[in-house]
Amino acid sequence: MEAQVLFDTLKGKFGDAVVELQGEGCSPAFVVVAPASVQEIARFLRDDPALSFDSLMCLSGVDYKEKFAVAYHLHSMKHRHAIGMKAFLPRETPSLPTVDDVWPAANFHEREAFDLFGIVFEGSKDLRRILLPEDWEGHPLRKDYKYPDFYHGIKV
Amino acid sequence: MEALAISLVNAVPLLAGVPLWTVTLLLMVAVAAVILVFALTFEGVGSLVLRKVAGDIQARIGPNRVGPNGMLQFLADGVKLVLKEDIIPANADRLLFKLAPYFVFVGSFAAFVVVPFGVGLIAADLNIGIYYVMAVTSLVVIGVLLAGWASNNKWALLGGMRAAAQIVSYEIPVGMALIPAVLIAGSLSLQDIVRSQGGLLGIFGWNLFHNPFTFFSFFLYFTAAQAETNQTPFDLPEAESELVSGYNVEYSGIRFGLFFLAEFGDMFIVAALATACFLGGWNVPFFHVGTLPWIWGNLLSLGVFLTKAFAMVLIMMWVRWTLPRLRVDQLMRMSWKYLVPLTFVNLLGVSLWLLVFRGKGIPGMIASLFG
Amino acid sequence: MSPDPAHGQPPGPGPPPAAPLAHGSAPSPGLGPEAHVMVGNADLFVNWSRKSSLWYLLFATACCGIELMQAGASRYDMDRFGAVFRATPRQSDLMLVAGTITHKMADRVKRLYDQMPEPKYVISMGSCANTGGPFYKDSYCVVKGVDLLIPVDVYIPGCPPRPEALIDGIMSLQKIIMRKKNFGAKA
Amino acid sequence: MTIRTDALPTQEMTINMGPQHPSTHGVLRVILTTDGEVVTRAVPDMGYLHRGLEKIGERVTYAQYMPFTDRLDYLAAMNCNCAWAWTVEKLAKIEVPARAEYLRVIVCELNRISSHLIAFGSYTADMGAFTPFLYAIRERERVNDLFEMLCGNRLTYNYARVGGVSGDAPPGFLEKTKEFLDYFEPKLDEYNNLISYNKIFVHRLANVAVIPAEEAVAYGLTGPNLRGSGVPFDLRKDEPYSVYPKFDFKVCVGTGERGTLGDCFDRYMVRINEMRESVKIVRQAVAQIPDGPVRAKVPRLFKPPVGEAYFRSECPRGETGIYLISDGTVNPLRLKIRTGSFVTMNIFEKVTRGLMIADVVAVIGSFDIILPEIDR
Repeated sequence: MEAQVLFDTLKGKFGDAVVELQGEGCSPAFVVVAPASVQEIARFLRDDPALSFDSLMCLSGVDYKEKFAVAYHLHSMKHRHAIGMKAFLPRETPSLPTVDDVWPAANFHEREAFDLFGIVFEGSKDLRRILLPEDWEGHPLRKDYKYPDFYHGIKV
Repeated sequence: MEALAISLVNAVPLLAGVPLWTVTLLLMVAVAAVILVFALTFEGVGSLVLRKVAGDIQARIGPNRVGPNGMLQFLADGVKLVLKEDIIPANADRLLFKLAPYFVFVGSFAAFVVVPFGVGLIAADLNIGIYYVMAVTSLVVIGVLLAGWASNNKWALLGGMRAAAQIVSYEIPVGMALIPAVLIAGSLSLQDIVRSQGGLLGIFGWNLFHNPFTFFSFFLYFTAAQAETNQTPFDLPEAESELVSGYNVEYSGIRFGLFFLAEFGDMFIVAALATACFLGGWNVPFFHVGTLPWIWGNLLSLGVFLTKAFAMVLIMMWVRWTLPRLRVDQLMRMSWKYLVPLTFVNLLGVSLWLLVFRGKGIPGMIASLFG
Repeated sequence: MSPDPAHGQPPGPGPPPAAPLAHGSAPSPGLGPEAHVMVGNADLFVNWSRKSSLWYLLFATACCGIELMQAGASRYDMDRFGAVFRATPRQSDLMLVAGTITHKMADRVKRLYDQMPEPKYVISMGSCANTGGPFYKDSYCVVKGVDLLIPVDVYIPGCPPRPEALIDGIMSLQKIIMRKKNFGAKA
Repeated sequence: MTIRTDALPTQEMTINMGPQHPSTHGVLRVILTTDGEVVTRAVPDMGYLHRGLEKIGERVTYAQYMPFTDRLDYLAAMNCNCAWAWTVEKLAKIEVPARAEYLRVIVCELNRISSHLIAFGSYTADMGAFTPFLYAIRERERVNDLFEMLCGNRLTYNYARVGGVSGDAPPGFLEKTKEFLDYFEPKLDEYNNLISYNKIFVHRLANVAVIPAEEAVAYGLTGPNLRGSGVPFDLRKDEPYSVYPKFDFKVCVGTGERGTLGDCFDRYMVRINEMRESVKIVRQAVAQIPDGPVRAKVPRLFKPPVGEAYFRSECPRGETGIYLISDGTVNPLRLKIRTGSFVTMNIFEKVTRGLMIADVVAVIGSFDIILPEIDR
């Protein structure tokens, strides 16, 4: 399915929650959505028979310096098409609803984004640090992250 | 032992003044020392052979730098283990932790006493030989269980529990599979059992070929014994890839060394029992070693016995390096659902055979056909 | 597993590595002039047994672990030297730190080292264990060398070192062991 | 598995498996809650090898990142090298000479063989048969020799470049490769005889940790783990990249031949069969490889246009997807690597519930995880 067609379908269904289509220079193209409605749009993308994006390839947190984003890469095993979905978040309180009950695969990716970016996924069934120790300070993949000097008395 | 002491006193006039019990005691200690030395040497050499065989099977070379062609590898390992720091974990049960390796080692070493190495080479020809072996090797399970419990380590505990369940389960088929030999010889003494397989039938005098049931019995015994010694398809108590190292995970230095030695001791005991009960023991085919002078007869029979036993050990090693490991429920199922019933059926078969054919085996009957 | 108090104090967080370098001028592993002949021979014997039976802890964290495995396998076969792997630190003499050590892993490394019985040796295999390797500059969570945590006897450079290099490292450790004095005057 | 509560009161115990454990394939830690030998919950704890590869990616240039991809999956470094090169080429729309693509395919497939060999070998070692592991390493050494001939290293190759490969194949390389294939292909039957269809081995794997196809898709499993559940999805066929469309090969899927579809045995068997397919691909690639340059002209300090690209390629442990955002400078703005092992660990807790401790080891082995892919 063409990205433009898909964008129009979503736009017709969700209205203002679907912001824009980011096609230039992006492969696959991204449908930018409002963070609050990520979950319903995700559910629609999965359940609509014409779309049936049944697998979440990747979920990444991104730090665009002025704002955060969460990028979802979706793929449909049935129709063999792919699309990106992106939600921009403010730097101060980056939080959006979880999609781990839509795609169970999202859980680890969300934990990773939480760990490395501090993005909170509301309603997640298990949102803990995944890679770094529990008592690690800060979120290393943020652009303003300062490397600590010591961790447990060992120089970093 | 006392008879030997009396003959010794009679032979050496110098000992006439010494009380008989002293001579007997000293003789006992001497024999024990000889067996200990033999057992330790065997276990050391066994570990080296194991590594060499493993190397061969695994397309490697195996130890070859320590001493000529790696011959001193076991010496180096042993000395190093003795000199290692002896760690007892802080929360371990100190007494039991220390005790466990001795149980295991004694259990495997004490069985050497009744092994019939040659026509006259047996430390104590107990009239309950097989029974005694089964009894003392059961000490091993207590030691393993103690080790697992006392280490205060969950992997060790799991290993110990597995070992207890496994060894207790497989004790039954092992015992049942050995009874045919006892029935044929009409004695529990291992020396009697070996003698019953002599005669002029050659290898067809062996219990292995006595009748179809004994033939089957041998394989049942071998399978069950492989499990009882924790060899690979059944090495669950020390499953390296599951339980790290099983019951001995917290043991270091010589305490671990004792476990290690006992493992090879057990292997030899199992092989020796198989040899004695099914493979004709020290009997030389078509030849009566008893007619030779004492020293030559014994040397020859010792050689024959050790050859057979080592061949069995090698087969065990071969199996060990070839097969994957069972899961614990499969292991239990194998024992209780297959081996135990089969050994009982087999025992019944042997008993009926002996009853119907008045104790004669197939080779014996064929031989009598031809006069 | 609890850390073992019998072992003495665990090495502190500070860097205690006064590790001898493997390569360099090695005095012959013979007797010193003042050594008693008996003691000297005992030393030789004990050291020989220790160097000939270096059971290493299977402690593979990253890339070097694969080379470590290959060094133990058919073509290189470290078993020739009497070096076999043990899964538990209690039965190991040699800790082959093969791979990157992260801060999350750091206290595990220390604990494993503490759990090993004396005499124990450490070989730091590969750049990551030596210095942090390629992650030295830009990574936030890699320990810059395992010698910040535990004393190291031999460093093997390489990313990862070839099995030949690893065997050379083990032989260097054997030379170090042969120089040790166990009896008589402390050397 | 039901647990009786009316009988003797028992207590669950918590066992810590790893990070230093012989069969966690590295420094994975699993917190097991068990009722005797039965696992009631197995929670993976990762990050013991988290080296911050994504952060490093933002601090180095595109060319400098190539060696780090070696360390992303050290068992399949070639595949990761090429995945990175393909991603950057997709972002910057660079044309790669045909010979370079063929060389990449050859090394990728050879590396798939050597990676699956480790998977096969270490799996049998986990199951208690140590010998096949050494046979697998013996074969792997030969692949290492080939790579050493090609780029001088045994494990971390750094062979691909943005716009090609670092150097042409040395004379004799292609012949040696053919020699290896002739030597290796019969070995697979030998392994099947030795261990694959061994009764104990089959009993240990069949019907253990069954993952149905829908679940595998929903959890995002990829690669052999997905195909083990019977889903014929292979990026080399379904989203063809490089010169893969030119080759004739089969997508191996689990068939449930010894148990239920999607059990450990199927995942294991998919890997064995894939080695055979890789041999086929390499044979064709060696036969078809054209002459020509092996590297396109790419400036040393290369700045791709502003843009975002997600490229996924079929690595031995599932798809490696690289999400690369360029802001037009010499460093990427963001680099996210989605790896097969990381995603696979998500389903671990679900499939291990109610299994035995020995099965947990079997599950870890059947997923063929590797820790740097999980932790990055």
